[in-house]
Amino acid sequence: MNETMIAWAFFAGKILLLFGLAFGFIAPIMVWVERRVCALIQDRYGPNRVGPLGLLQTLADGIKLLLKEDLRPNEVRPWFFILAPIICVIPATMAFAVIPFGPPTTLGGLFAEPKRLQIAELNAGFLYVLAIGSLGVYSIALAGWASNNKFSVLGSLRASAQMISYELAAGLALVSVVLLSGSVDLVKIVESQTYLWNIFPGFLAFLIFLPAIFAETNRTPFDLPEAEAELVVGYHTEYSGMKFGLFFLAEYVNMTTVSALAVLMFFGGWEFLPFLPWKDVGVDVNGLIPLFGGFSLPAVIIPFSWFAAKVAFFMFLFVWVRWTVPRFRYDQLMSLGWKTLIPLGIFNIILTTAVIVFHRMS
Amino acid sequence: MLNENYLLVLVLFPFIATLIVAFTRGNAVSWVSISLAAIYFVIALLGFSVKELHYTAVWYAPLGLSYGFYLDAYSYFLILLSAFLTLISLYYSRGVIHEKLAAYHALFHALQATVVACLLCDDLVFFYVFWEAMLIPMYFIIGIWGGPRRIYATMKFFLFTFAGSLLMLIGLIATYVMYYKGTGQWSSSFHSLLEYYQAHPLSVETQRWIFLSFIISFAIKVPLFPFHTWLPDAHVEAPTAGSVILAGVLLKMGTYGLMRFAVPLFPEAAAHYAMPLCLLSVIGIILGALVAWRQTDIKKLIAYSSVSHLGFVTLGIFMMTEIGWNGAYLQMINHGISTGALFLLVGFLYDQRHTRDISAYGGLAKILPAYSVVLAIIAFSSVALPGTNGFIGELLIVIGSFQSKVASWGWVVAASTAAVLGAIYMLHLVQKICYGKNQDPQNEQLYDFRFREWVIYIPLVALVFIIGFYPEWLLGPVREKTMQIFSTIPQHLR
Amino acid sequence: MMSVPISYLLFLSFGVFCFGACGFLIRKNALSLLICLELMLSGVNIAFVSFSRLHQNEAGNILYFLVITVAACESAVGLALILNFFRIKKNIRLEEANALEG
Amino acid sequence: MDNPTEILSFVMGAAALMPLLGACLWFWIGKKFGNEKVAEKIVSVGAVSFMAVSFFCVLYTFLNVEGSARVTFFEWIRFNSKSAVNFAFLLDPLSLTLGLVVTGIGTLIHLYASGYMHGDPGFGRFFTYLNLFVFSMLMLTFSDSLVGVFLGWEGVGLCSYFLISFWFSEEENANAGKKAFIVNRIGDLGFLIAMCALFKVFGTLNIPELLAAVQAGSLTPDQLFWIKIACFGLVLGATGKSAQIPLYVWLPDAMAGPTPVSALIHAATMVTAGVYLTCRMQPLFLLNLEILEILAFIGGLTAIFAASIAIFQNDIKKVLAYSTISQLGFMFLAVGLIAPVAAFFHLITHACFKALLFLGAGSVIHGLHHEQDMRHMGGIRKKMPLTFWTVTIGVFAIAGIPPLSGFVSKDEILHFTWHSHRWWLIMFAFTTAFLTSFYMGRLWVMTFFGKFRGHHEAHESPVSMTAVLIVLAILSAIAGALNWPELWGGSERLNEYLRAVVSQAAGEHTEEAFYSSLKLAGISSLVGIAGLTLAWFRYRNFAGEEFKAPIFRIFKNKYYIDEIYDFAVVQNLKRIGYALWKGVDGFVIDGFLNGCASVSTKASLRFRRLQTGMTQQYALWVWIGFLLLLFGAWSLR
Amino acid sequence: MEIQQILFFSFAALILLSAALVALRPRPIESAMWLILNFFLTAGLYILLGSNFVSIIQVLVYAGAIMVLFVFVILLLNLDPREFGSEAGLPWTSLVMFIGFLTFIVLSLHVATPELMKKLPEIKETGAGVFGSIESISMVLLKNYVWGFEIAGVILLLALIGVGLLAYRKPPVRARAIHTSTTDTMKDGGAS
Repeated sequence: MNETMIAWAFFAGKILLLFGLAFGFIAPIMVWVERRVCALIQDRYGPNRVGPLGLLQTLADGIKLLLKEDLRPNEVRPWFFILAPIICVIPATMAFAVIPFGPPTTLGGLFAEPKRLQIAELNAGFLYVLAIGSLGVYSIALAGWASNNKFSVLGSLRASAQMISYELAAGLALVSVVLLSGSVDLVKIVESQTYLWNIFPGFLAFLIFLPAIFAETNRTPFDLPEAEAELVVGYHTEYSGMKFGLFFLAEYVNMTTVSALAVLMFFGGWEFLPFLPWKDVGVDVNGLIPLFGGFSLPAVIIPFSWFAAKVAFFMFLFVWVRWTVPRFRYDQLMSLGWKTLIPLGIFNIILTTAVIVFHRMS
Repeated sequence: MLNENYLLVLVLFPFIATLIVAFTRGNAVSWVSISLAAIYFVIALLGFSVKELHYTAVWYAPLGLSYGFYLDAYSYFLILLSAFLTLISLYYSRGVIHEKLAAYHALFHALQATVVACLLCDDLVFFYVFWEAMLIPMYFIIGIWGGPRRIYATMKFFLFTFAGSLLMLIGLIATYVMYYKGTGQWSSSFHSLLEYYQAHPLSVETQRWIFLSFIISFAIKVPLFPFHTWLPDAHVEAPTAGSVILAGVLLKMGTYGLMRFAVPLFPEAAAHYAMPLCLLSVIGIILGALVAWRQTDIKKLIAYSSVSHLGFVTLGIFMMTEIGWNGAYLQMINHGISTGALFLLVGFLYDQRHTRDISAYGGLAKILPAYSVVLAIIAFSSVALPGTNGFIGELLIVIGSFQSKVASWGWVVAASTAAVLGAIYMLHLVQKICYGKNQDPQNEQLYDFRFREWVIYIPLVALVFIIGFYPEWLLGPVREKTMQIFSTIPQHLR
Repeated sequence: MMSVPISYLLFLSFGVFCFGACGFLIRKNALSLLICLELMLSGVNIAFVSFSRLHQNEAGNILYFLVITVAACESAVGLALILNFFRIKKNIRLEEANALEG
Repeated sequence: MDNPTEILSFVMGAAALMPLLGACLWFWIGKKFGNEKVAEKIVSVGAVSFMAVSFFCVLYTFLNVEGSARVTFFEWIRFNSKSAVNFAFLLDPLSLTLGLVVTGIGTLIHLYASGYMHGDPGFGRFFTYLNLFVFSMLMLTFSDSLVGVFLGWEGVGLCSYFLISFWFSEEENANAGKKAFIVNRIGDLGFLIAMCALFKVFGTLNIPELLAAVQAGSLTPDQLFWIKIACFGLVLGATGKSAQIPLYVWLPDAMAGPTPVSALIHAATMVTAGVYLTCRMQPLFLLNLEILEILAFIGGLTAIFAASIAIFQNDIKKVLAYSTISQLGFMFLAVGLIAPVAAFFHLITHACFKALLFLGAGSVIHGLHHEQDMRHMGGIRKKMPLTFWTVTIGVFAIAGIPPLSGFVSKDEILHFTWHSHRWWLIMFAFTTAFLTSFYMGRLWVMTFFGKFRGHHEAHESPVSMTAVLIVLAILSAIAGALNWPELWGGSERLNEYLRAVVSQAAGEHTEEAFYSSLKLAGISSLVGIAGLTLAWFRYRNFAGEEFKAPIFRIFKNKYYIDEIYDFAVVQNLKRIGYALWKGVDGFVIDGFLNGCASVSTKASLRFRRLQTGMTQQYALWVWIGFLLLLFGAWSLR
Repeated sequence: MEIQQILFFSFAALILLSAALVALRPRPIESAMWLILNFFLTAGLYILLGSNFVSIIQVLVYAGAIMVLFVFVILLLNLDPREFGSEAGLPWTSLVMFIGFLTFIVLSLHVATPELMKKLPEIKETGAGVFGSIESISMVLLKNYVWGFEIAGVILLLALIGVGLLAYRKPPVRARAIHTSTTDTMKDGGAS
């Protein structure tokens, strides 16, 4: 097993781990969590029959979706109707490729240099995420348009407008974080937060970023594209079966991505606590962990778990908000985006720049 | 003694006057405008003792552009003439023009401003700018207060002169660039160009092309045959005061350009083209006179007489003799006075009868004796009777041209026939208007000169005789200037 | 890293550009026109980036940024115009945009 | 004013300015007071006294100037640093003599006119013009430069114009004035050219310098050529002003003016300006003998030509007008034969008797209430005795009856003609002499003898007119004494006096010459008497009949010269003018322009089809152009 | 053949193919889709060329912003074939294609010279970082080309204002709108 093979194996491992988690674990678990939390908030049981605590309910649903007939209404635009759910998953998955989920590591000496724990070792990950994130809109737009259903079209129109708008806000918010960290490399951003998480100097940015990611993922309170009461369910009204399943899947993957991004950008990624990094606790994230002497895996697992926990919190936040905050009206949504968040973002950039320049000078 | 700031006053005053007049409203317009014109005339008179003034301020140094103004005899007397005629035409217009009064007066001041700036500027770029700018006020004056065919006339006027100016622009640019090629630095100052081109004349071939581009523009402005057909139309349609300024000042810009720019810069080319240009001048002289004779429209008659007279001026210039140049310059002034006065006299009749048809009048010497006397004096000044201003100019031109090496003396003889032809059409005019029996009862209602008219015509008539009997006050400075210019022209070309 | 001659890249650039230009003339609706315009700009961008690589300086890349700035503006304004056109004519057929017919 | 030059300049300035001042004054007074009696009085007294002052000034100068003198007033035109023209007077025998004639005759005619113009609404205006004329004439006479002469030369033309068309309400009068001015202008053109040529040669236009330069000699052939041109020009000028062939046509028409005008301007003074000029510039002509030859021929031809026309004129003033032309021809004949003194002598005598004749005719016209046609006159010698007797002296003088002035001066010219041995000139001269006495006799007889054929009763003229007639008659009678030939015991004072400035072959003082001259005198007086006698018998009982033969119709219609000029020159010029206007300006130039305009209009109508409004087609054109550029760039590589 | 060459040729082929489809597909939405694909492929090509940052921007701006705008407008208008116009005729199409082909040939003639046939050099470190990286580009952009950068900003601002003005419609007065709509319905109702 030479170095190249180890590298390939490591690469494959990363892919497997992440995508396995994303599709095989997070998405089903999240569906379950969502339903359960919903039930909890609404003071009812939720799914609790299939498997322990109803955990297998999602699996059963998945099987059902896969086995259902592939319905295709007469009036739809055929190619795009099929294409839309497919390209819905692609960007979601692609964005995932640059999310680092742990500190660079030599895997206990397997490698001469520390390897990064992200699938594509891209040094402009932040931009990449933004770039790919902006593509999600296509699938929604196409889906609505291809369905040839006025609710769907309206839904997709709302979706595209909303996503473009809030993408700007999110981008502006993140620019200030980039300014603070001095890099667009996600790993370096995390490393720059060793002692001071970006949430403290960049609190304003976070305030902008948080609603923006809700809107980007079309989650309540910004789920106008699929507002059941107004548009039936918007762009995927005509979809059923696994095509619907893909949309469903992509939504949770996207949620995961943006949650991970929030953690990476603002909450120190895999770092332990604000002002208290692993290093100070005694964990050397780049090498052996003295606690377990010689065994290298926990050096990966401990920060990863910590990171996963943070992401999980954000996922829970999504769910929590969904069932507690009412939906915005569409014009409120737009004016919040264009008249509040974007100017605020610009102001934030100027402020941050000024502070940084001032700091450098003094 | 006046210093170079006097030039700034001279240039800027009419612009300011334009603005003041443009924003004046109501009954005050006329008086404000006329008093401004009078003040300007006085300012212009102040410069009489000035021999030469030069003002320069940097505009854009890398390209050698400057706010350069230069006053000498050549520009001074034309400025004086312009100020004088503007004053008189504005005074005349009082009570004649009623609509859009402020605009009317402002346009005349603007015209004055552009003309003066064009005369004074020492910078080719400025020269071109103001050369073009001159068209604009005149365009509006004819186009708004003109006669029934004014649109045709303004279009013709504008297209003719504009086409010429564009050609001149090419020439100006060539002059400018050649200087750069020769010296390695940019300059658009006429003086530095002149000095350079005198020291290092361009090849004759190049000179010719540049000269041609100049000459067409100037010839159209003058207007030289065969570019003259815009003139009768423009004159006929223009309001009286517009005609006065057009004939009295604007046409002079062409000949002034010849004397100031075209010939001194490119003497070789001027000598090369002098012969055909003289021929055109002679044709213009004779054609203008003969055609004038056959006109029934009084204004058209005078317009064609302008063609004839300005033919003399160009003849004097292109014959390339000092005496001829002095005569040509004097003739420019004379033409301004005489033709301006003639247009005013026609206007006097037109304002009362609203017709310019020569046959509508007759026997006015009985009804309007004072008018007839003034008309006769001006007419005889126009036909160059000795003792009037016209004679001095024409004599100098003819005597100068006769000595020229440029063209045969036979041409001078041919040109001099205009003395006869001029008498024919002018006496025709005087006879048809003043002599004979009055056929039209409407003419009985005409009023003769009142105070207003005397104010206008006494200075004009006085000038006719002052120049006729004592031209030295004008000729003296001009002669010195001409001598200065001729000292720069190679001996073999004179 | 890349071992093809610059001319191949330029051929590619020309090809994209010419397809864009052809599309620009063939299509009869304003939207497709704008789309083809983007294609042409993209073709130009390929050339810029290729030359940037050839000369190993960033000028080409920077020109790429300027080009996309223009492209973004152009598409935004163009689309706004199309919207207005649609509001007036209720279609986007270029045949109907012939008010300048001589 | 101790300096004699200063005194002279003051005196001569006064001489010239008095009429000019008068001109302004009379105009103002005439305007101010209308035609009131008082205005007329002021004007008439003023005008005559101003003229008298002027005359005495000239006389003073005449008596006080030895040889010649120059007075300069101020610089007029400066040509260049070397040469300028001044307002300056050249006082020499020639100019002073003419000056005396002008002011002297002028004074008399002013006096006459004050009676003649009595009651005319334009009384003030008339004297304005008349005084202006005298001013111009004095400028012409005394100016020491050709430009100054030209000022006078044109000035008299101008006044002539105003005076001919004095009664402007008649279209004819206005036309006659215009014709006079324009024809004169043709002559002036010659003058102008002469000035140019002389300036080219000598660089100055001051007469003394010019003549000095000519007399200094050593001229190159080129210069001689220019002098020849100048001489041609001067001859043309002289023919215009002095009404010689081919430019004489204006003079007969000029009779449209009031009669005093005809007397002063068109008989005594202005028309002699040509003679004066040629005499003044004689050194130039002496370099060009062939031009003198031509001048002599023109003079002779004009003399006989005009005389032949005069025979058939019925208008009394027309007869006198043609007579004037004819007599001027005599003078030019003399000048051409290098006898300027003779010419000048004839000029003076002619001024006297022709003025007399005109004024006499004016008296007749005045007496007959503006009747000018001789066919409506006759037998008025009883009614107007003074007029009759004075006119008779005039007629006899012009007819060459010895010893009246006309005989002496004409005989001198005939003498020179005879000795020139040119048979055609001799023939012209003697025939003219005969014709002159014939038509003058005709005039005399038709007017004063026979039956009265008019409409109005004749009356004698006022004293102011007849007195002038008497003075002039005396002058006409005795003026011959001025230059009575030495051969016949005279002193030839004029000859002596003028010799200083003009050259003339001196007469021989031999026996042979005496008999030869006596023979000539006999022949000439015989010719004169024969003419008068013939006229007496032919017209004694005139009742309206005329020569009927067709050949005479040509004479009667003045050889159709006016018609030929009109047809050949005026109409053609009109046509050319019209053609230039409509053809060159309207058709060629404006046609070209409008053609350009319409071609571009039409072309743009074609080209606008290229503007389909389809953007993509435009784009295709752009593209194709781009492609061609690319291809061009490649193929040029 | 190296792997990069293989990648390049396959990318090039796909780029050309998608470009052709952009030009040839009749419906705007299809063109847009193919164009998006084309941009992605081009982004890939840029990565091959070493311009990573450019590649990301290509996706972010072109695919992510500009094309979204297009798709958005296509959706907004929701055109049927009648509204987006008939197809050009065969003569016109073939003429245009022919000229396009000629242009390609002539352009290619221009670059088909030996000195342009040399292979691209290897990527070097520039002063500020690896060629094509964000550091390297931004150092040059914000130092040497800062004016171009600023002007680009101004152009964007102008476009922003311009589009705002173009797209702005006076909002109808609400009450009035309701009123008219009710009358319309009433009319419709009356008519039916």
